Amino acid sequence: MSLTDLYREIILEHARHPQHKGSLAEPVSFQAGLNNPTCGDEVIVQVRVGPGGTIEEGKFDGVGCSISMAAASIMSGMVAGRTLAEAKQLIDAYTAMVSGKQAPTDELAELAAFAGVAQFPMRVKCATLPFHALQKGIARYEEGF
Amino acid sequence: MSLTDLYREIILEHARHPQHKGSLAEPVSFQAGLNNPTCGDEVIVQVRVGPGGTIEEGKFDGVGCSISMAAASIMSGMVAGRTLAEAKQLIDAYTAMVSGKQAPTDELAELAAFAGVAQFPMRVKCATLPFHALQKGIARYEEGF
Amino acid sequence: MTDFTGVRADFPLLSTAEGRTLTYLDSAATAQKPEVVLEALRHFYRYDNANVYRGVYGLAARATAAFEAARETVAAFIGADADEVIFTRGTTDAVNTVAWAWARAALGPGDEILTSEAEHHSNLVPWQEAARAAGARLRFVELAADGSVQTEAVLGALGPRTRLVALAQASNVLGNLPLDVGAVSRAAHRLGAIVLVDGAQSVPHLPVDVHAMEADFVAFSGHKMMGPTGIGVLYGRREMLAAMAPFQFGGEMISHVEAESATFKEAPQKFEGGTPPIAQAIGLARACEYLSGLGMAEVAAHDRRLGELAASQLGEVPGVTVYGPGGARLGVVSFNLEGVHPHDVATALDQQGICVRAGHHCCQPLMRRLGVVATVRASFYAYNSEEDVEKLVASVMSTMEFFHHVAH
Amino acid sequence: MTDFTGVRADFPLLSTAEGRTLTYLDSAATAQKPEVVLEALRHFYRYDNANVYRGVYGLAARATAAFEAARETVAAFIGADADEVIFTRGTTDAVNTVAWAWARAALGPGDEILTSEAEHHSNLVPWQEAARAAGARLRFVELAADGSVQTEAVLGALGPRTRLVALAQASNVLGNLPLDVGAVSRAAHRLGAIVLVDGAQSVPHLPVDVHAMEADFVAFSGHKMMGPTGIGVLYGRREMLAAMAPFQFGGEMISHVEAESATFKEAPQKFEGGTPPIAQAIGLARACEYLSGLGMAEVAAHDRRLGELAASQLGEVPGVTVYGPGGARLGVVSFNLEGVHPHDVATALDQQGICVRAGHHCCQPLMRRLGVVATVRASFYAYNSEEDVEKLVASVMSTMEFFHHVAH
Ligand SMILES: Cc1ncc(COP(=O)(O)O)c(C=O)c1O
Ligand SMILES: Cc1ncc(COP(=O)(O)O)c(C=O)c1O
Repeated sequence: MSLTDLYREIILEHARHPQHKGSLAEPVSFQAGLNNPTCGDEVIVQVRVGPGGTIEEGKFDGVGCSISMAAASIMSGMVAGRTLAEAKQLIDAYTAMVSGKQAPTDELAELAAFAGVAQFPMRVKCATLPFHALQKGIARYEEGF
Repeated sequence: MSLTDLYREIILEHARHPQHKGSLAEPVSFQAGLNNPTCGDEVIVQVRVGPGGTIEEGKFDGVGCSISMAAASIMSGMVAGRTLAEAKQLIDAYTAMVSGKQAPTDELAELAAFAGVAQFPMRVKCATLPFHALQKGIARYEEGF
Repeated sequence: MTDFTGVRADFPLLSTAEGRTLTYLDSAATAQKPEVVLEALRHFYRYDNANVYRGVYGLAARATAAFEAARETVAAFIGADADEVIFTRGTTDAVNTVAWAWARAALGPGDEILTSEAEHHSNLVPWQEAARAAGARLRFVELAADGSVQTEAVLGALGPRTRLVALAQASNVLGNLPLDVGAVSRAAHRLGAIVLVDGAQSVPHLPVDVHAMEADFVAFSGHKMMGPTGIGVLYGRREMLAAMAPFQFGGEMISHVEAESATFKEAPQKFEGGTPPIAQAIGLARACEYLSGLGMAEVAAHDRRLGELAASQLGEVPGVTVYGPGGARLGVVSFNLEGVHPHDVATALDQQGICVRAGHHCCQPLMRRLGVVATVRASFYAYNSEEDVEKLVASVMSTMEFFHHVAH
Repeated sequence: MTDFTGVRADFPLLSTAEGRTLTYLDSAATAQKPEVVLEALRHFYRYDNANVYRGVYGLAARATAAFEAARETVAAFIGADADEVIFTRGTTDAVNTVAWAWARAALGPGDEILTSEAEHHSNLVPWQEAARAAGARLRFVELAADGSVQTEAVLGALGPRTRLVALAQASNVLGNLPLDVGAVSRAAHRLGAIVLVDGAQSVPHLPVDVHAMEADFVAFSGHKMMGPTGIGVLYGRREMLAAMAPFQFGGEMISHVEAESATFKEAPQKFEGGTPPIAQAIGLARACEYLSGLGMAEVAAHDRRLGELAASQLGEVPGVTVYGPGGARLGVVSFNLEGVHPHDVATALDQQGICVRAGHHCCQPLMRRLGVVATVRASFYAYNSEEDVEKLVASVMSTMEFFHHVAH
């Protein structure tokens, strides 16, 4: 187990140069924020859902470690074009992978870079923070507010 | 160390047939009560001090184990005829003996029967209860109320 | 069927050279610890010691995982979910937490707390104080002739103003059969009251399922169930914990802090201010596993059998009064010898290697109801045997002889 | 002069095969335990385990004697009398005890609590809550440029409405030199205010004499001073403890109980409701003896030397910011690497066997004052050496390289 198992090139790249960062232009269908009180990481996810129930665009904002910022960056890009159901499936697959319950699946694509997190239990929260924010947002949106 | 080291014949005798038990006839110079919350033992000591500062009579009342009751019985008899200073000296010598700090002295007379208490640390409180009550009474009396 | 013959050998204090001469009959005060618990403590300090939750490094991850696994184990032991298990210092701390954090906020004038005069002081005095602070009223379940709290009497005493029922599931003095907490909870809930169970004597000795019995709070101590000192549990029903304000402020219970205000995490962290008793939680979990290994139904049957044997045999000794119920009972037996003070009895038994408790057992009101100042109490656990009962009974007889013979 | 070379070997976690690869630099969170402490715990459970105060039998007498001897040892370690030492669960519990039992009763509208934004949450949030409950006001000492609380600033901030000063003697983040508690106490007392000292970081690392520094209350934790988890101390000046109402009701703190009311014992029992952390008190006493054996003045000098070495060497690494004072300091060093999040630093250091803390260290207001979200913190104790500092500095440099090299 070495540092590069966790900090894959692509993760460090996204952490340094995050994509989809900032405020989403209106209309915003939902947004949700989460923080990790232990380290002060904060992330807000904003999503626009199109007429067919497909996510048109996702953005995030926040501060945090390389892991949480890179995860937010990659996730925000990947949700575009997925239905909410597919996004939830992505969240589940990713969460299962980083907590070591499941090997990376094809569907995870770039997110497979986070597989090494499973060997760093105290960093699982960092890796899942943006995904849990997204999950919270979807749940609220589906409950209808 | 056997049970008879603690429960000397004279202790059991006094416990069964306590002397100087009950209420002292007026005038009572001072009285003081103490209890041991752990076992519920209670003892009240009443003393009449004569004109010359000598104790004329002591009595006790209360409920408790053989050790505390026998100690109260013997103590109440022994204080009569002693000055308050002598009574305090008796208390000190007795307390030192039962807590194992000092061998029995002549002055302790019958109280020497309690020497075995030193080997039963959890019973030292029983053996000293009436003496501490007497001590409290003398202190209050000397403070003038 | 668990064979209890070998159990004693698992307990270092009882199986060393000196320990072999001991008949330890004071488990209701505190239990002895099996080697596996001592080893769990030692292992934690030797291999995994770090503070929990806060560290990123591997050692801290191990400590955190061990601590949270301990919470899961303890929760499973009582049929709870992990987030309903709050680690406290002990039963007293757990009861006081509810008295401070819930009762003082939730109760007001006219509200009633139903408790009993047979309670341990730790489940009585906190309510006296909380009632006084809140302007609420204490009401007492009528005790049975033997001093015990009977389920029927509790059901009869519930009233429209009852807001809290605070009772022990099992007495630490009488050994009467346990309260039917399920029946009490259901009746109390219908009236809008909640139920706090003092489980100090039940969780160590009986199979307890907090969800099945529908209790709102259950308090118990680690040290009475073969675990370390310095730890106990407050089980709280999820909704109760969510509604209740925190009570110990600082450390990991905190979410966000400004200079003038703060927000808090969810239960269980919300109620665990400061560094928790980490090693002790791990030790307690190991004790739960040990007890589960014996089987709690078997432990209960074993303890009861010894209690019943002791009660019936002591009852036959002339001059001995046994308190509590006549027939079926738990493994706690209080008694007195005519004309001999309990302290003298305990000292005499100690000289014969028998450890029993003498005193009011933190139940002064119950002592008054029994018309005594104190009692002698023998209490049994998995490491005790019929031989221990025989020794007790024989020594009680010789003690009686000693005091009566010598004294006459 | 104590030679600290051999100290590490006294600590099992640091000297087993796996432990030898560890550079443990998180003692401000929790300290490692010497073998003698583990052995004291084990010995108690194996040979002396019984509940305290209540038993007549020999085992209970031994347990009680060991527990009370532990209180004497801990008292002597801080220059207190035994009846001024209350065993709690830890610092947080100790501070909250004063916040509930003293502050809520003694303070009222217009009264002021003087504290600081550099406090650990455990010495801030309890006062936020108590102030709110009592209608009192929090006031904050102006922090120095480096974020620290300076004695002069405290003296200047005392006012006629100040009733309580609640400050840490030593910071868990900055490593600045300790507060002059004696000067603060004397000034506070002249104004009729009392002083509570958060000693969580000072008692483990500095010679502390509570009588000499005239504090009213001092709170500290066992686990940070090589003792077990699950125990801490509230030192209270005798007069304060006598005047303060009890807080945890039940067990040995009680004198007499009626159904509706109760009376209580004197301190320290008055504040120790329920079965106390017996084994932990004995373990803590052993830790005090161990530290006294090293000599607290020597421990302080050793920790300071390592702290100063680390601060100055880290300060020279390009891109590293060290917080706290520039020159003389204690053995706690917080720092950050430019462009690398503290969590990433801690993970990287962990990969090199170095255990450091990353986060807000339960000091969110202080983090805001420092203008950071979090810091990395290395903290030193008697088992650390210059070699540990060298490793830390070298690993910080390679971490910087890793993140900057790979990322570009
Ligand atoms: C300065 C300070 N105060 C209080 C605490 C809280 O101590 P505990 O978690 O042991 O209650 C700590 C430890 O984290 C500390 O460093
Ligand atoms: C029925 C009951 N409740 C409460 C307690 C208090 O437990 P602890 O002293 O562990 O807080 C005890 C133990 O003495 C008990 O037997």
